[in-house]
Amino acid sequence: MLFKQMMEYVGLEPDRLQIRWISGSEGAKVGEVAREMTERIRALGPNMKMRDVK
Amino acid sequence: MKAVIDNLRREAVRLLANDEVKMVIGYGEGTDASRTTPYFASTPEQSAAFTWGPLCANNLAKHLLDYRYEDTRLAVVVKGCDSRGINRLLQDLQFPRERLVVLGVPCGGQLDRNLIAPEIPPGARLQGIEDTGKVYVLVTDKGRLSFPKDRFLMPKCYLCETNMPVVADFMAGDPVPSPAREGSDRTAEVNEIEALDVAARSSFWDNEFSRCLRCNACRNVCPACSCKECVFEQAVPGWQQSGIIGSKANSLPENMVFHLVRMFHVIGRCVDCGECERVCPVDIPLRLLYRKTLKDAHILYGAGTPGMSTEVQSPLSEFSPEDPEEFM
Amino acid sequence: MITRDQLATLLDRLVEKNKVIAPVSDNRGVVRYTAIRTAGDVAWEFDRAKVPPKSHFLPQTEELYCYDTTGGELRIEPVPAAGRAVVFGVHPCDLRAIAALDPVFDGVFKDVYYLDKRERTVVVGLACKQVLPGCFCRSYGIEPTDGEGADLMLTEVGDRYYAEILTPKGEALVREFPELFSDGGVEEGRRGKEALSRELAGQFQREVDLTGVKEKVDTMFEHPYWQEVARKCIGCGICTYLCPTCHCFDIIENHSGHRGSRLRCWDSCMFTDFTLHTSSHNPRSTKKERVRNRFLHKLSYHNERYGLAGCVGCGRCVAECPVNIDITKIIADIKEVD
Amino acid sequence: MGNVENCLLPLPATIQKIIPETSDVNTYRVTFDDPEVMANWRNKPGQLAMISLFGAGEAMFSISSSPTQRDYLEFTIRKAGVVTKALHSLEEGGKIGIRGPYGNGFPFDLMKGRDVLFVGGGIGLAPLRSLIEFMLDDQNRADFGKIEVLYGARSSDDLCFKQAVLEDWPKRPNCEVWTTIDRAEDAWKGHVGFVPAYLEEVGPKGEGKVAVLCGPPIMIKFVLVGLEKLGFKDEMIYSTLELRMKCGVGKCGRCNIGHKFVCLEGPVFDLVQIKELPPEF
Repeated sequence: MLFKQMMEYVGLEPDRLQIRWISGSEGAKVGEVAREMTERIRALGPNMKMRDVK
Repeated sequence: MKAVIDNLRREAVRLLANDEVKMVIGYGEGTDASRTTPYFASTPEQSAAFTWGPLCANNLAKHLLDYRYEDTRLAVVVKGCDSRGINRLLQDLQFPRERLVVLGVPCGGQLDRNLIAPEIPPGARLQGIEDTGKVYVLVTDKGRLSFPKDRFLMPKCYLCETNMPVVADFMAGDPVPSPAREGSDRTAEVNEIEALDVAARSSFWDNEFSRCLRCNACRNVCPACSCKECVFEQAVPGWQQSGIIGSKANSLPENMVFHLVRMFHVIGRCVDCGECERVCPVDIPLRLLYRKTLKDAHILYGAGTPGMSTEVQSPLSEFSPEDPEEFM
Repeated sequence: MITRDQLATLLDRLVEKNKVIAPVSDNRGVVRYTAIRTAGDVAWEFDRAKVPPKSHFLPQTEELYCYDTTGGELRIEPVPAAGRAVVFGVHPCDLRAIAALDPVFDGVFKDVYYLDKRERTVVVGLACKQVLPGCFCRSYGIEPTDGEGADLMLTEVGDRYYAEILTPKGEALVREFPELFSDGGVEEGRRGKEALSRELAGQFQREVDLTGVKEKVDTMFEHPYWQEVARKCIGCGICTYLCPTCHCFDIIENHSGHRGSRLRCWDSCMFTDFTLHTSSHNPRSTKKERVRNRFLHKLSYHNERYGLAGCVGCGRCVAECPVNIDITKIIADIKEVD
Repeated sequence: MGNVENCLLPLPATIQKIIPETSDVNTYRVTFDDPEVMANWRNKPGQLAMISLFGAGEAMFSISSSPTQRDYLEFTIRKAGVVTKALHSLEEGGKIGIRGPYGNGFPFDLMKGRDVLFVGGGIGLAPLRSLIEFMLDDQNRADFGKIEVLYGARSSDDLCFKQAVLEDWPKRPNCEVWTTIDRAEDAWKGHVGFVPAYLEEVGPKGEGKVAVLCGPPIMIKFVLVGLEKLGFKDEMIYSTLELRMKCGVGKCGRCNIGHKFVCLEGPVFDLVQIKELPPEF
């Protein structure tokens, strides 16, 4: 949460960082969370701020 | 001021003469009238060169790390803010308490070199410093220079939390009034940035980070940065092989990563001594970054400024079921 | 002679066809040499830029070449040569520093990246108007109005600038814009410059006597003095990055997938990993060796190799060192220690 | 010479053959992709070249093949860091970049008409091999006297160039090879013991003779003591020094020992020079 707030502070979308607690026995949840995260990131679009402008 | 210096020198002589410590780390005369320099005395005779006053901004706690793997006992001079760094190093087991003698000095605020240097006549030699309560007077061979404390101190001093050391084996002087401004709010500047909209925040920091030279001065002066080998210069970091994140390349994203990683790494360790901001050659307001982590750690975990005591654990090194989270 | 307005016009005209680098002050008053869009960007009243103009000839990060290894093939493309540029407002110490860098990048192996930019860049010098407390260029035989190393040298005299053409490149620049320069008052300008030079000579607060310093320091490799200096040092790169004659660099990888490039980045002999071998052996493993190497480089090695001083007395490291390691004190100490 | 126009630009090359030397050392036989570059390439024994692994970085290596071998270059390289790991992951036909040659190389002209003793340890034989093969080459052989090679490694597996050391060189006229390993092994019939001790045992006479060394610093240190006892003169003892390099052309500033750059004035120094250098290597 601290890191998210830091990201927000310097002007990054905090949604780019997501942390989930998944136990070793929750295989299905991994896929589910990955799908969900991918969608959220896709919605945000590419991270232009961290792209090297060369 | 004079009495404090005499006490310091006397104690340094005693420690060295009795072989209680191998070296005393303190302040010595600088090469111009606006500053001092870290000074290391290994003999009682060398102790005569110790000085103290409002030109001693350096946090000497960092120098202890150079001797952490030796078995010598050292003494170090600390101000209130610096002393929090001592506590943090002790807590992180970076330096053993039994090998350390802490010499505390009462601090009435440090003069901002950027503000006073232009007022000092070129070539003036410092002869002494007087503290009249509201004003520091630099006595030089080119006249007496008055610097009212309400205008010429370092910004951090007006927000001072502890102007007397929180840890000391020896105090070189009686308590003096804190330079903190009444009703000052340590989060005020952070709040201002937070109040900006996301685009404005982003461009504010882009502007600051684009100036960064990546000289590592902020890291190297930082008492919270105690790693023997920094993540930014590991011999073969896996993630460096497929990109230049964390490399020596200077670009806005690189610089931002450097500062974000540093910001995260010093949470719970940053004692807000302000050395990073003082040494930055391109004036990046680094304390605005670390103050933000202090504020958030306080709000989220109720954490106070690190280093106030060795009893309180850092918020990121202990777990409580009450900790706020959004990932379970 | 050229007036301030005409000089601004000159810069505006130059921007059309050249990259124009000039001292620019940012929102926090930090002056660096950066590309300008108009003469209005120039920090006319600057005293000493924080970062020296070496950053134009040896950028902090510079792409050397690109490569592509798609399909197991290998193609290497050097980056195109730099275009025409003008560096405006270079003080005498920095002019001399560029001269000290030239032989490093020239020689048997020619560094085309540096030399290309050198060749295609016109350097417009600017005499100092004041001597800062940290300045000691005079000890290195540099007067704050010296034009040596500039193509065109400007000295502010009253409300105009006295312009001296010092090289064919400088002459070509003036010829390109003859209407902006005038011959009227040249004698007055010359006298004004002499007067300024005399005035500034008396303002130096820091002077070092370099007599015998190289000879002495060459015998001091094993001297305990270096340990004393190194104790203070925090090993940051301020002194090297701000030094106008420091030129150490690293070449690093920048790639993703099959494409990539090699970048040349500033590096510092003060950093712990600078000379670290893969075997983990490090010939300069402690601050003592690193500090010693830096000062020997400034006071002896550079001189030994190129016959030029490795320090020009610009005073940047003196002003910015967080722990007040002051090369003028080191020079004085070297003469003193047994 | 390699690339004259842009000394920092690597030239594309292809690995033609990978010859395993030990469990972690391979010799890479490479040719430049441009036949003209290959034909014009000239180097002296003991010179260096910067090898580029695209995606990993660059590192400096000595050329281990003899300059008389004009069809290809060989580099004998241990897997150690980022670049060498990337190199070891390549197969024959893999692409690398090469720039150079750099450094001074061995001053073989000064060795003409003399007997030469080579002392090598482990992978340290790589630079020596370029000179040994150069001297043993028919077109140069008459220029040099007797060639003696004393070579040791930690184990028999750590011996590089086994074919040359154990079979080929000993058969050449006026050439003697002594090989040793640090610790005894069942299958090893040869000498067991450290290089410096073996040197004293063999006891080649030093008078008028040149010695050329390369190996780990600790070996060099004790071999130098031995050589002095045997009557070798400082100015007749050559060794190579190794420092971290980035540019190879005397500009990046990290391989200096005193005011000398190892990439320009080295890597080969005689003992008189080494004793004059500040002890920082």
